[in-house]
Amino acid sequence: AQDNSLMMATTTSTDNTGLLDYLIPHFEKQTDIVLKWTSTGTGKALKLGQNCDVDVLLVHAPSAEKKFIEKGYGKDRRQIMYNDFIIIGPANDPAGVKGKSISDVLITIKSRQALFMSRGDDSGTHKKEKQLWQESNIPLPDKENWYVQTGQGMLATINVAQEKEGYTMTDRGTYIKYQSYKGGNAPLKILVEGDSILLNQYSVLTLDPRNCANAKYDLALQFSDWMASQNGQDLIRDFKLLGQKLFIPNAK
Amino acid sequence: MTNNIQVTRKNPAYHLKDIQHYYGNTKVLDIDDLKIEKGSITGLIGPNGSGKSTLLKLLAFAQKPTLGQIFYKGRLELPFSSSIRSKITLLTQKPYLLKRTVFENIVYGLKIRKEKNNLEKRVAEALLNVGLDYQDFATRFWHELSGGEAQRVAMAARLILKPEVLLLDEPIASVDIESAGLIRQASLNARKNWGTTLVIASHDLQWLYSICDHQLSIFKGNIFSTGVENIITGPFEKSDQKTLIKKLEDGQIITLNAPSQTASTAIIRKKNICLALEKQSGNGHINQLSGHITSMLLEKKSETIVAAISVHDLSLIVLLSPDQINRLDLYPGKKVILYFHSHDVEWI
Amino acid sequence: MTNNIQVTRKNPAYHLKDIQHYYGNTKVLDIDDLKIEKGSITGLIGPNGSGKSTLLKLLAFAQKPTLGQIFYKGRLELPFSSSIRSKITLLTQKPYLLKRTVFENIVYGLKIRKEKNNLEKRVAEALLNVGLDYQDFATRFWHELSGGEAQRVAMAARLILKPEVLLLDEPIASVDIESAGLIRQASLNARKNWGTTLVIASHDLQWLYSICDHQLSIFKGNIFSTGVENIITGPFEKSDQKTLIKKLEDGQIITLNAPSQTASTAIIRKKNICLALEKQSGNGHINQLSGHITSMLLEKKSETIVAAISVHDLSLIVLLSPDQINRLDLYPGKKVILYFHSHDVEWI
Amino acid sequence: MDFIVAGFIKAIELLISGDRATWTAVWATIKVSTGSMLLSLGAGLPCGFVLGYFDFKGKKHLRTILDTMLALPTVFIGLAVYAFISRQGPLGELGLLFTLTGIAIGQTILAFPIVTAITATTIENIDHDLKLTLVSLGAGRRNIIATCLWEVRYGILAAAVTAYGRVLTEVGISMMVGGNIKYHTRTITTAIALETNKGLFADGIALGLVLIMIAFIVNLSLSFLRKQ
Amino acid sequence: MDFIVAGFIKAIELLISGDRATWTAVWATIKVSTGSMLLSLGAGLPCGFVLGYFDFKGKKHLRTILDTMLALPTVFIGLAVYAFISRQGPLGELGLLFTLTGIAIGQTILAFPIVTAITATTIENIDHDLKLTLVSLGAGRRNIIATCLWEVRYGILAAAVTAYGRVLTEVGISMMVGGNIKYHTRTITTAIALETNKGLFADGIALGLVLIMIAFIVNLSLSFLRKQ
Ligand SMILES: Nc1ncnc2c1ncn2[C@@H]1O[C@H](COP(=O)(O)OP(=O)(O)OP(=O)(O)O)[C@@H](O)[C@H]1O
Ligand SMILES: Nc1ncnc2c1ncn2[C@@H]1O[C@H](COP(=O)(O)OP(=O)(O)OP(=O)(O)O)[C@@H](O)[C@H]1O
Ligand SMILES: [Mg+2]
Ligand SMILES: [Mg+2]
Repeated sequence: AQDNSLMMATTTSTDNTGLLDYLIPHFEKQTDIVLKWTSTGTGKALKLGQNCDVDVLLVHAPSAEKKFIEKGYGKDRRQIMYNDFIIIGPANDPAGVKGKSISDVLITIKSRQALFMSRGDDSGTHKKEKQLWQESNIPLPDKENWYVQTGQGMLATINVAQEKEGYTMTDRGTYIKYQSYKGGNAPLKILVEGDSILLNQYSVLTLDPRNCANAKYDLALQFSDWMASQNGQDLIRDFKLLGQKLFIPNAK
Repeated sequence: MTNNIQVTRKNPAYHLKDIQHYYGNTKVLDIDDLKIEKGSITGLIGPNGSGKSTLLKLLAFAQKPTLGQIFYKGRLELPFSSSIRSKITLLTQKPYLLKRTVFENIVYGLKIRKEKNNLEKRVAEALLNVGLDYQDFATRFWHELSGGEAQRVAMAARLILKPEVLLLDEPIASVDIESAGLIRQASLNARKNWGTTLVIASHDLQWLYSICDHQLSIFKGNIFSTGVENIITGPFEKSDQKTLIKKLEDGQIITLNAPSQTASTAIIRKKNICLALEKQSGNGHINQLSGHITSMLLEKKSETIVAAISVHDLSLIVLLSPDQINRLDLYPGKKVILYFHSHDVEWI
Repeated sequence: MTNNIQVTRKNPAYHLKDIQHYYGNTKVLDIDDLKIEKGSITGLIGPNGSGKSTLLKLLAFAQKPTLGQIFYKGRLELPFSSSIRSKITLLTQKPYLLKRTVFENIVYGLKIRKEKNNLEKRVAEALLNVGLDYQDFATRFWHELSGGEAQRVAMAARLILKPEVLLLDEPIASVDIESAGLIRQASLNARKNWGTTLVIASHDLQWLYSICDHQLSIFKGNIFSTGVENIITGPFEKSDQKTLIKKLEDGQIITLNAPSQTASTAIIRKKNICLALEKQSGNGHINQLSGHITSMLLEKKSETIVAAISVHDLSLIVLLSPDQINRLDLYPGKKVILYFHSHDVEWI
Repeated sequence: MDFIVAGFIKAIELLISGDRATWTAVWATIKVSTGSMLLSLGAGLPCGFVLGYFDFKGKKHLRTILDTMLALPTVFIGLAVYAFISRQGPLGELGLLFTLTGIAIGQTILAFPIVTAITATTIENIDHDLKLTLVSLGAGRRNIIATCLWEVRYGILAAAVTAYGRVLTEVGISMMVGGNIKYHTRTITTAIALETNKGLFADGIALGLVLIMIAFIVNLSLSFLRKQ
Repeated sequence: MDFIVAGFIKAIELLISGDRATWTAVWATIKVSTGSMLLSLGAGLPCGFVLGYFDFKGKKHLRTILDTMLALPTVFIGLAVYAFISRQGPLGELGLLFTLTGIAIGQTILAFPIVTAITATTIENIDHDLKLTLVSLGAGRRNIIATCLWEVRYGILAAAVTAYGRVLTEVGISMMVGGNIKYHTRTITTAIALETNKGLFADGIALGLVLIMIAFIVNLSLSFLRKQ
């Protein structure tokens, strides 16, 4: 590979929303770096980093990221942007969770045995969801019949929820897309949003050269810097999907 | 257990009407009208490619003739008609053995007919009929047989069916002499015991003569019901308007009256050929060919003797009586002269 | 173009030493010592399953004998040895035609030998040798042939190679009489023009006699180099310590000296059988069997006549001279008496 | 590399420990692949026979279409089946979405062309003499089909085994139609995809080995049908 | 249902408009599948020949293993290949990860057992007389292999077409080894997976149709090799 090419592993959400397709040409033009990315689950993205198959990571699973750095695989975790999670469900809200606080919502769902779709794939989203159960003091209902683990991507999971008329937690970006496919008249509606616990933080990680001598640390740093730069942050702020903002830049 | 076989001329086993068969655009069979009697044994004689196998396939209703109709016992029949399927069986020229044991090959036809009794005994009997030992052969696999053994297993698989019609396409092609005798006996027994009608194609005339009631000779798809005849193929040269000649390489010449239409092959019936020991002064219309006897065979039915005479590279057939043989001191190897008139020719 | 063929007894084409061949546990070939001379034409005669095809496969180096060695022109050879591969060719008993045109089937061997000249001319010639027309047949596909035509195409594919050794396994099994003559001629020409050594297995004795220098008779894997002999198979009954008898169904009895070891099959050499017209009063050690002549064939090489005598369901062979035939007024159909001494028997 | 070794150990652990998730996935896999194989053999063998045995107009085109069907992407089949059985689809009433039956239907579509194409080719290669021999022995249409198929049983076996391999390893249909729902429609392959996506490569390898073991057991029992 | 119709329209649009992403994926697919087919035929035909032609000890066991290999899950192959060519793997130096070459290697492993197994079965069914005839005409080992393979060409064609269908439609290897990198290692199947994941079912169907079209064109050109 050429020297000025950079390989990134990222989560599906950044790719599926089209953010990267929008952002990266700007980056390449301004830095002469060719950026290629592979989008996968967060877990696999971190694994690719650990195995030094990529040079840089763009992921959203803060606690896993911290562990990654602790183990000496990564360096320079830099917060770039966030969006938020929401809980959606059938418009008639059979379990009656609309507007409740997060822990009330989960308790209600459990007590009413309402169908809840979990991604169950260890993705950033799934990790967040598990965190919510934990903070509501409910043991993970792994073997409950009403707790459906799809092991698939967000949109597929939303589709399952729609087919089965159940609830699920999703990131806003995917929901916006889902809504647009349904012509703005999606059977599943937003029922809970805005809690600070629902924030979804994206960060760029470089790889620790002590673990991966071959990884292009300099170029990775350059990418990280660019994402955090005024220019990068402005571009992120301006990115819209179907007229709605998706990501809120928050680099320090 | 003797059955009473009635051979009625009115209702033959087979009646073929205006049969023509084509492969692609080539006509390989052309039969105006042919009847085969019930309980008869018919020999089918003809050179390679003359249409024997094709005719047998038609008689087995394994193929539909391109044109024409085949009546079986007075009824028009077509392939797969259930009324004939289990009655007519054909031993094909290249018999195929199923990838099973000999035993299973032989009972296959019975199983199709849902007959399940006494299988072992019947197989042993069928094998015995073709000279194979049950103990030695029943459990062998299809590929553990010599060529002639395979041929005989296939024959046994047909005999066990006790068919109404048994069509045999070169049944003794790779079979030894003793087994050929057994197959003859089995064929005759089939007729005697079950009233089976047989049609048998073979190049072994001696064997065929010893078994058939009569022969059909087939040439280029045309049937001659007089048995084997002498065929002289071209090229011919034109000698004058009315005669063609064929020059043999040793200098002898055959003169024949030219055909009225285009035709390429001459047939000289054996009854029109005479035999003598010395050339006579004759007119130009009588062919006199010198050659030597190569074989003398007994035709069982008629008790006459069929002699093959080699004239350079032609082999001609004449009929002889014991009397004639004694009078002329004939034996294989003896030099003889053949006579026939140049107008005693048929063209096809 | 005449080659000078030297037949040296010292260095035969083949020398087989202590050959035994097994299929599984069954021994099917057992040859102590056999030499085949260069440029000779050897006939291979024997009943089905006697081992002819197996022997030919060994001679073709298409198979390795289970035990023993085969020398070709004095050198020990094994299958796939490149020195013999292109020199020896075998026409198998069930010739396989490649799924190609007739033309391509015939040139296959030449292409392997990287010969590319004059292919059309050579194919036309090879086809002519087996009586097939180039125009009519060259472009046909393998499945567009009758049984005998296919057999002849396979023969042509062997002839075109002008091999040093040509092994023919039942070359005329489904071939018509005229073509059988052509194949004989082609075989003789191969020897004449290219010095080819031929070994030919066939059940058609008449044809085989007309082409071979000498015959090997093979029975249950054992070779008899005297040509065809009379084989009498069991069951035999014990009459006393020293004699066995076989009863024919018509009441006649054959008496034979018992074998010293266990053996099941008797061989009575044709030279030991005499023929007369009437029974004589004789002692019990002379068998007198009545039967009738079924055929008389000319053995070309020796100019003697081979007569087949049918004794009930046995067929025995004797040699006759023209003289004898005249004296006794013999002809096919004539009733005769056969004599042979009960000690003139070999057991195997 | 180490995750491959780890995968081997994990595979043994999973099976011995009787891990419920693994065993339900094993069961789902076996059920669904058995169902789809039965269906596709039932439909494919006769179709293959007809296509290989008879000559008719347009046969060659049919073959080309069939061969093309060998390249139907599983996700495509999954989407198409989904379109029919989703609640808004024409067959939505049947409630087949997210069921093993739904997956089996999709997999049948996947396996059918494989079974049919290989069977047809095998039947096509049948000696012409076999056909004639069967007819001449009095075989009816059913006898002919059964006997021909039996004569080429090794070819049929190859068709079945190939199709089985395809069905056993496909992900797209199981994912799309089955939904990869834990304890219900999660098959081994969808589980592998999931674990791999999680970055749990060793688990992916372990599950892969479990699948291969199933295939091995099946093939070992079929090997008695093979030529000795 | 409507997304299927929409997919048809979209497929035509994609191809006509010359959409760069689509066309690079088409190219990648063709390149990688051609490469893996050539490799797997090159290795599989001789192996299949040996396995079908000769009798040797352990042959049956080899067949069972081969048949089991027909059930190698693509993700499993993907993981195994990844283990070798990942930067820390033994072949990491070669830089094959996230390249088309890497995918082709994985797909070769996928196609090899298919080619080999079907070829072996076809060769096994060869008439014993053919072998004898070839030897008796003076054919050497190479001639025998070439002629036998040519005699059973329809069987070989079936093997190739089946393997091609498998290679063309696989996702697991392309995803794991290729990384689905846009304009580089994105093949049509990984693109379908991506679009489907995004919920763009119509796009998935459209790309599926493009893939089927490729297969159709290939099979149409191969159909001239078929029995007339
Ligand atoms: N499938 C076919 N396609 C084209 N021509 C064929 C086909 N089968 C046979 N023929 C031709 O039809 C003619 C008759 O063939 P048939 O097999 O009936 O001859 P046959 O008398 O049985 O000959 P043989 O003595 O060699 O067995 C031959 O000229 C042969 O070449
Ligand atoms: N593959 C085999 N497995 C077992 N036995 C076999 C096999 N091939 C042939 N035999 C047996 O070996 C013996 C010799 O067979 P071979 O084919 O050499 O006989 P043959 O003399 O050519 O007979 P035919 O006149 O019938 O062609 C026979 O008894 C036969 O049953
Ligand atoms: Mg014929
Ligand atoms: Mg033989």
